[in-house]
Amino acid sequence: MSARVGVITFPGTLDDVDAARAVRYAGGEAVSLWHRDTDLQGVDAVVVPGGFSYGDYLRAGAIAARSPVMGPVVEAAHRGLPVLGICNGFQILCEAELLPGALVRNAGLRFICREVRLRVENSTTAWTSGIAAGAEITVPLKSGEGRFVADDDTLARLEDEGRVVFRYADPAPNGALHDVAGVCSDDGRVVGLMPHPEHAIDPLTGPGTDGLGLFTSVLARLTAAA
Amino acid sequence: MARVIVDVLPKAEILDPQGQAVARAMGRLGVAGVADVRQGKHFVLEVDDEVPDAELERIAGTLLANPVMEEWVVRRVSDAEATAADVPGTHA
Amino acid sequence: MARVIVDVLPKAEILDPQGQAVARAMGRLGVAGVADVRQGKHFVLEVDDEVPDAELERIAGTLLANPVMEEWVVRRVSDAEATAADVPGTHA
Amino acid sequence: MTAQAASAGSPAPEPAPEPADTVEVAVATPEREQPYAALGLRDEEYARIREILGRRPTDAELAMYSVMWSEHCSYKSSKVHLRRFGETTTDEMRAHLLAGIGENAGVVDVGDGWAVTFKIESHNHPSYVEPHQGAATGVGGIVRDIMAMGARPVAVMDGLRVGPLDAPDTARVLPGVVSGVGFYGNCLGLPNLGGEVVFDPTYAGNPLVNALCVGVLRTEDLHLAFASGVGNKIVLFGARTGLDGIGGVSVLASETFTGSAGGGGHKKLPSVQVGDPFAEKVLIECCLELYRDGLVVGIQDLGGAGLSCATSELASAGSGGMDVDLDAVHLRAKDMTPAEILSSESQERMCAVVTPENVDAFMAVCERWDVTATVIGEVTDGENLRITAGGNVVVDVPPRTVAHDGPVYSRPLARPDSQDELQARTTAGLARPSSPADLAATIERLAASPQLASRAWVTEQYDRYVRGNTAAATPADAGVLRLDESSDRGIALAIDCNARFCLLDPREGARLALAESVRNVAAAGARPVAVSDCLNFGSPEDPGVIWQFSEAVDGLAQGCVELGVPVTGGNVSFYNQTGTTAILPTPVVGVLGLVEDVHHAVPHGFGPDGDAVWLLGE
Ligand SMILES: Nc1ncnc2c1ncn2[C@@H]1O[C@H](COP(=O)(O)OP(=O)(O)O)[C@@H](O)[C@H]1O
Repeated sequence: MSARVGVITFPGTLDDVDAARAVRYAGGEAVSLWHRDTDLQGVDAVVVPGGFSYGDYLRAGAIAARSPVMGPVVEAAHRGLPVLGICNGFQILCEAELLPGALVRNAGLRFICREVRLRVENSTTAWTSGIAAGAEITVPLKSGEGRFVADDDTLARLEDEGRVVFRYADPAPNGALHDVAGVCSDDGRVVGLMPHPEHAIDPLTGPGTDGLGLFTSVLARLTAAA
Repeated sequence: MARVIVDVLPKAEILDPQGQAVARAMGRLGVAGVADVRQGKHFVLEVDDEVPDAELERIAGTLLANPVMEEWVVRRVSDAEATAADVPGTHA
Repeated sequence: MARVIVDVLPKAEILDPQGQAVARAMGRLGVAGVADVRQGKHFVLEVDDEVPDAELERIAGTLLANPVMEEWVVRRVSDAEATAADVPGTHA
Repeated sequence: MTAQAASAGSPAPEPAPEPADTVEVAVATPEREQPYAALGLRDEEYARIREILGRRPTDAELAMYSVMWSEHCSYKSSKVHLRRFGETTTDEMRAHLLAGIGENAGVVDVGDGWAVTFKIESHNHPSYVEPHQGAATGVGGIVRDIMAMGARPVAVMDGLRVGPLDAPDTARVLPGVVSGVGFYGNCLGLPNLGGEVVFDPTYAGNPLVNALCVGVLRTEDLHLAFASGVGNKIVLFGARTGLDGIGGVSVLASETFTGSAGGGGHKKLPSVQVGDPFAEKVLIECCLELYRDGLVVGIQDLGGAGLSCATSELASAGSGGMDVDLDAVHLRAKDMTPAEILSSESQERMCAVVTPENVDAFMAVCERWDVTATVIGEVTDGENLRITAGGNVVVDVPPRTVAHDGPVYSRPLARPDSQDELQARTTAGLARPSSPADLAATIERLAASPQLASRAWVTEQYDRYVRGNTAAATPADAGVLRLDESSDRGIALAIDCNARFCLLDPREGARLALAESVRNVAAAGARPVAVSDCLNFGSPEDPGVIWQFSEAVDGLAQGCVELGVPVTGGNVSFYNQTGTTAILPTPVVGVLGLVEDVHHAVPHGFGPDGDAVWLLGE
């Protein structure tokens, strides 16, 4: 039986169809979860997809992080459920304090849609275990509030503990500190990144298939554990 | 050096989707008693003492606010006030 | 009903590109004497009189500001002050 | 230090509004003077309204007629010309059309039960006043047009024309417009497939923002706007109604309010409309769920002319009459008059016709998406559109007279005398580069020209990946989109216009715009099947401009016959001028093409090493 991966839809979520497609392409079953749900339907992992939940009003991710479905997500994440936050999903996970730091307005003050190269710095997380450490992947970045910031202590801790999972291979286009594109929780099961691996799963519609690795990684681990 | 605060708000007659979204979020989060929210911008400027009020007004009305959609207030704050209240402190 | 103002600013150690962009624009426009600009958010809430200060702090620190990167100040404004200054008027 | 603040903070007490002008009052006071001229109606148009009604119109009726009979809504100066598109379209060209000119947008049958609908619209003036919000709400408006066809909006494109890059105001207009298009489209999750950025001095005081939206639907979901079925309910849903865009109608208020012009009795009117793309995104998903569940009989978007347009068009397209109660409308501003409610152009609203037994289910879907919805009326067996407020009848009109039987003008047209001189100025006398160094300098100048430079600064602000169906976007000549993951079928889209050609010869220029757009679509490997246009011109009261317009329509119609693709819809924008100087005649042409298999669409640029390069044509 293939693993079941929940994909959450908040009002204003946009990339839920893409995330669900990526799960399917990787061989999993995508289960849609609704922001008002208080039950995760027994899924084996959760993707919090990109978009503009609640219009990004107030702060990107701030309102969604406080919606009903996030209660059980936070709880399950603390018990080890693999969770991936992409773009707005990353912002939501930071606002929900599942991941450290915050994502603020791009240094150039403009929305950036561009294909970027990322270096995979940690290939032991739930979502990168199938990718070779140091590998470079190309995926689209598309965000206006994608600059990762954290205080010096937090940054130092993230670096020391190898929790910077993805780094922009070229200088961060959004001014992210330490060129951080994605980070993980201390157990490596919750991962968030600004660029969009789910848009790089088919050469027809994206830069290639580099993004698929995140989804196959988690599914391989889930089926191995089952 | 003087500290000058410029607060900018969308004009009352203009739709403020951000403020409305925040107000609705409060309701969902079980925050009671907040009837309305409006969201604008807050600028803190460090300004030479010589800069006249008229110049501050001009800066506010041409650079900080969009007069087509926004209203604003300019105020100089004294040093005492600045440290007491207008230098935001983190409140736990 | 009371009017409550919450001003939110990025923490001093966090790069504030919006404030810097404004500061640079001033230079280009020949505005002299402004040494520094920081940009944050300005919220105006209409709140029931019963809502206690602690609750307002909670709203500010858990929803309106993100303690990871922002600082904030909450203040109640009296009616008089509200009309005199905090209801921005358009300045020509 | 802020002297004005104190006075602004203590507004003069508002005088209570007088009771609304009702039909009863109108009958009793036939002589009351009405500010019809200030509302843009001519003497004979006002007389015509009185003749239709057999009495003077109420304020609310006058507001409705004036907005619906405006150039923008009634096409009164362009109708006689636009007819030629329909007249020249053959049955063969029409073979794949499920809906054509006259609907919100043309709909093309693309096979396997799929249909595609697309349209271009302008939002020129608002984008000059407030570039970001103007462009944003322009995107919002065209997207609602597409939703009203029963389709899921799937992509946008934008054609932008501004003053020279170094003109002082371009630094305000262009970045604002681009951020507005991006802000709204990105937030809706609509990939941007391409567009244009053109610089010319005539656009310096009058930029053009033309937005295209394309939608996909199952043929059985085609929802045409109509309100048949006695007892069916009229539901207004989406954003609340505010004072947006009712500047013109405020003259009615100043008549009935005691305050004199500029006095304390005036409401503050917003000078710009603010877009709320989040509200629109939610509205899209809500509408799609309503369509899927079969809960909608007819639907209409609220754009320019707001409820005036939606109610009169729904009613006149149906078989019966309609009753509407304005007291049920959710308002954002206090004390709005019936005329103001009917004319409000608040964004992100839709109006649906729903059978009584489906109202509860309809409301449940709206609740699921946190969309405000209210029943504001119902279809009656009468003939008139009757609107009440505060229990009084304020509108009682035959709806067709508002929506369709507006004035039609054959404006005088004349080829400008200057045209000969313009055409005589050929390139023959221009200096040619005479040395390799000259040639190099010329190439450098061309490469550095804003007209030809990379558009990455613009296109990097637009999401082109969202929803995962974009097979080609910038820098391709045409965007290519897979219709649905379950099939390989796709569409290609391009928009083009060289307005300098159109100035030299509007007829040939329009044909060339069509030809370029068709070529771009064909070069992507698609079969061109339909055209939508956005005709941007100066004042129709200028005989030279109307001549340009007429020529351009002829050229486009002729080209469409030659190429066998029909015009399925579009938009006319007149009065684009700074002072008395009109913009270049700018008939922007969008072409839709079909791709059997997106995997075989032809990519942009050279292929692998060793491929032969062929030049086709003369
Ligand atoms: N306003 C715009 N919005 C979206 N895409 C645009 C816009 N302007 C230009 N583009 C895209 O940038 C690319 C280059 O545009 P342009 O220089 O006009 O190309 P060409 O001259 O080949 O038509 C094209 O893919 C075009 O669709």
